[in-house]
Amino acid sequence: MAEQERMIEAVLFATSEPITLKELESRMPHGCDAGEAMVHLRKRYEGRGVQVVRVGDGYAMRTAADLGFLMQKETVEVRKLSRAAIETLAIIAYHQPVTRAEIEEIRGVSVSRGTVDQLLELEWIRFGRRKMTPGRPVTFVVTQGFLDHFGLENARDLPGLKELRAAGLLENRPPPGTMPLLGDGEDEEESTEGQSELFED
Amino acid sequence: MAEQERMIEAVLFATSEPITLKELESRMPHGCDAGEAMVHLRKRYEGRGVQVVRVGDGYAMRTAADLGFLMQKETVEVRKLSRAAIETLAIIAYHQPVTRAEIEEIRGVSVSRGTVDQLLELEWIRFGRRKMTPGRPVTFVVTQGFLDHFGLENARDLPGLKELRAAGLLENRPPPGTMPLLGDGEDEEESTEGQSELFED
Amino acid sequence: MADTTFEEDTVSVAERLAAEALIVDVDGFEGPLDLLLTLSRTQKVDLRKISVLQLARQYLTFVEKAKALRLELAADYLVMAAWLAFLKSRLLLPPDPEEEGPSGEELAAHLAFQLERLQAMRDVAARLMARDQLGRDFFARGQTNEVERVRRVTYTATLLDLMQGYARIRTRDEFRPFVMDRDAVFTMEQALERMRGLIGYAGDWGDLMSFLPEGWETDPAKRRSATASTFAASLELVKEGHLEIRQSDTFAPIQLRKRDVPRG
Repeated sequence: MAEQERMIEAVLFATSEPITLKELESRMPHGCDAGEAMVHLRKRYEGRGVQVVRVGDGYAMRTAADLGFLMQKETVEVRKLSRAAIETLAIIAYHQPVTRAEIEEIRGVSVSRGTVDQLLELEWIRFGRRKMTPGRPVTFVVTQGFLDHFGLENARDLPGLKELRAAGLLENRPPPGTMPLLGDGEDEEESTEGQSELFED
Repeated sequence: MAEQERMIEAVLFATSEPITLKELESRMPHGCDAGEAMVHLRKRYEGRGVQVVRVGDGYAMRTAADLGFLMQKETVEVRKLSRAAIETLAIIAYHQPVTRAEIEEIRGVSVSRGTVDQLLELEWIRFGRRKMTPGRPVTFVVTQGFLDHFGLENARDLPGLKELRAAGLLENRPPPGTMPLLGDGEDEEESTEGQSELFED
Repeated sequence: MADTTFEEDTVSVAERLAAEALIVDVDGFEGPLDLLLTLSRTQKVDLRKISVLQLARQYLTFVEKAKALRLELAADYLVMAAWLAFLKSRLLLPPDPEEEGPSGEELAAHLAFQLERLQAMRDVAARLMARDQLGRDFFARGQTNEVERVRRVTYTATLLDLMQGYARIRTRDEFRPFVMDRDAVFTMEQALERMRGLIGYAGDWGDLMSFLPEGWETDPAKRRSATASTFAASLELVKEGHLEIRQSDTFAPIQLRKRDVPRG
C-alpha cells in the first residue's frame, strides 16, 4: 500500500487538472486500489503546505489557501468579471440546470450575449440538457473547472445553499395568475435530484 | 519551523522554475530560515513519490525517477482537430443521419477522405443506415463516444442557431431582410426522428 | 402586509432624500427590479417584512421625479411603473369578488419573493467571490511539463469549437450573395468520375458537348458549369493517357477519343 500511495502521489503531483480514481487506477499496475491509497495519502498531507483536495469526482493537489500570500509571483491576472457576470454565474450555480429565461426572470433584466460567452470561455459553465418544457430550452450548468476554481468539492457545497433551499428561494415560483407550464411536473422531479447528478460524469 | 516547512513546500510546488534559498527567504516573513526548513522538508519527502531535488543552486520538486512509468499517459500529445474536421463533425451532429454529399452541400467544399477517416477512427462518428434515395448512399451519425466527449446527453441537446446567437457565438448577424435559415431552436427539436428532413428545403 | 395604511404625505424626509439621490444616477441600475431592491433598503426592514405598498409608492415617486427632470427612462421602467400603479390600487381597494385573477396580496407577495431572491443571489455571489480562488489564493502545480514526452497523438475539440464551427458554416450561408449557387455547379470531381465511366465507349472522335451529363445541357448556367468541368476532366484524362483531345480551329468543336495504349 505504501508503494501505491507513492504512485498516486507522483501522478497527482505531476498533473495540474483533477484526476479521478478510475484514471489513476488505469495508470497503475493491475490490481491496485487507488481509493484506499488516496485515503492514506490525504491523511499524510493533512495540515501540510500542499493539500490533496477533492474536486467533483476527481482529486488534485493544491497549495494550502492560507499560504496564498507567499505566491504573489504566481498569481495570474484574472479578467475582472462584471457584476452581471458574477450574478449570472451565481444563479447558474445555485439554480442549475437553469435556462436563460429563468436567469432573466431572477435578475429582472435580459442576459447579454457577452456575459454567457465569457462564462463559457472561462469554462465555468457549460450547456446542460434541455428542459422538458415547451420549446425545450437549453440549460446551463456549472463545470468541474468552476468547482476547482472556487475550491468546492461539489455543487452541494456552495455556501448558503441549504439555507436558500430551506427559505424556498431556489424554487421556481411562477408569478401568480400564470398557468403552470405543461410538463412542469416532470421537470420538478428532475431538478430535485438534478443538481448533484450533473457532476457525476 | 513546521510552519516554515509548509511555506517552502507550497512555494516549491507552485513555482515553475527551481528556486534558490535566497528567493525563498525573500518571499517568507522576515526572520525565516529557508535552509533549515529545506533540510526538514527534504527529509520528509525521502522515499516518497515526490522528491525535493537540488537543481543548480536552486531546489525543485520532481516525481521520483522510479515512478516514471506512471507518467506515460502524460506523454500523450493532444492536438486540436482541424477546422475541416470540426465543421464536418458539427454538420454530422446537427444533421444526422447525413450523407457525404449532404455534408459537402452544406460546407460548400468536398470532404476529404482523411477527414471522415479521422472522425471514424476517433469513434466520434459511425456509419448509419443507408438513405432511401437513388444510389442508397451511406449516412453518418455521431456515436456515444462523441456524446461522452462533449458532455452531451443526446445530440438533440446541442444548442440551436438561435441559442448560439444568443450566447454570442454567432458573430455575424444576418443582413436585414434575409430569412433566418434553419436551426431555429424549436424547428430543430421538433424533428424527433432524425434531422434529415431539414434538407428538404 | 405591514403598513398598508401608510399615507403618501408621511413619507419621511430621509426617504425623500434617498429617492432624490437615486434620481441622479438612473443609469446605475440594472433594470426596474434592481431599482426596487435599492429602494426597499430605505425601509430598513427584513426583506420578508417589506411593505410592497410603500415600495410601490417610492418607485412611482421616483419615476415622477425622473419625468420632472426630463430624464429618459427606458421602457421597462415605465412598464414596471404602470404595473405598480395597478398593484397599488389593488392593495388599497377592497377586493372585488367579481374580479378574476390573483389578488393584490398575491401579487405583492410574489414581488417581495422576487426581491428577496435577487438579494439572496447577490449575497451568495459575494460569498462565492470571497472564497479562496485557484490562481489567487491557492495554486496548482507550477510545472507540469517535465513529464511530457511525445508518444501518441490524440485529437480533441471542445463543444465550443464544435458550435463555433457549425455557427461559422451556417452564418456563411446567410450571406447568400457571396456564395455560388451550388445547384448549378458540376464539380470537376463529378465530371472526372463520369468521364472515367464513359471513355470506354469513346472509340471514335466525339464532340465534348455530347459528354455532358443528362439534364445539364439545356439550362445555360448548368451547361456552362458542366462544360467547364467536363473539359477540365478531359484534360486530366489526357494527361493520364486515357484520352486524346483535338480542336481543329479556334472555337471549333472540341473532340475526344479513347486512347488505346496508355502512355509509359
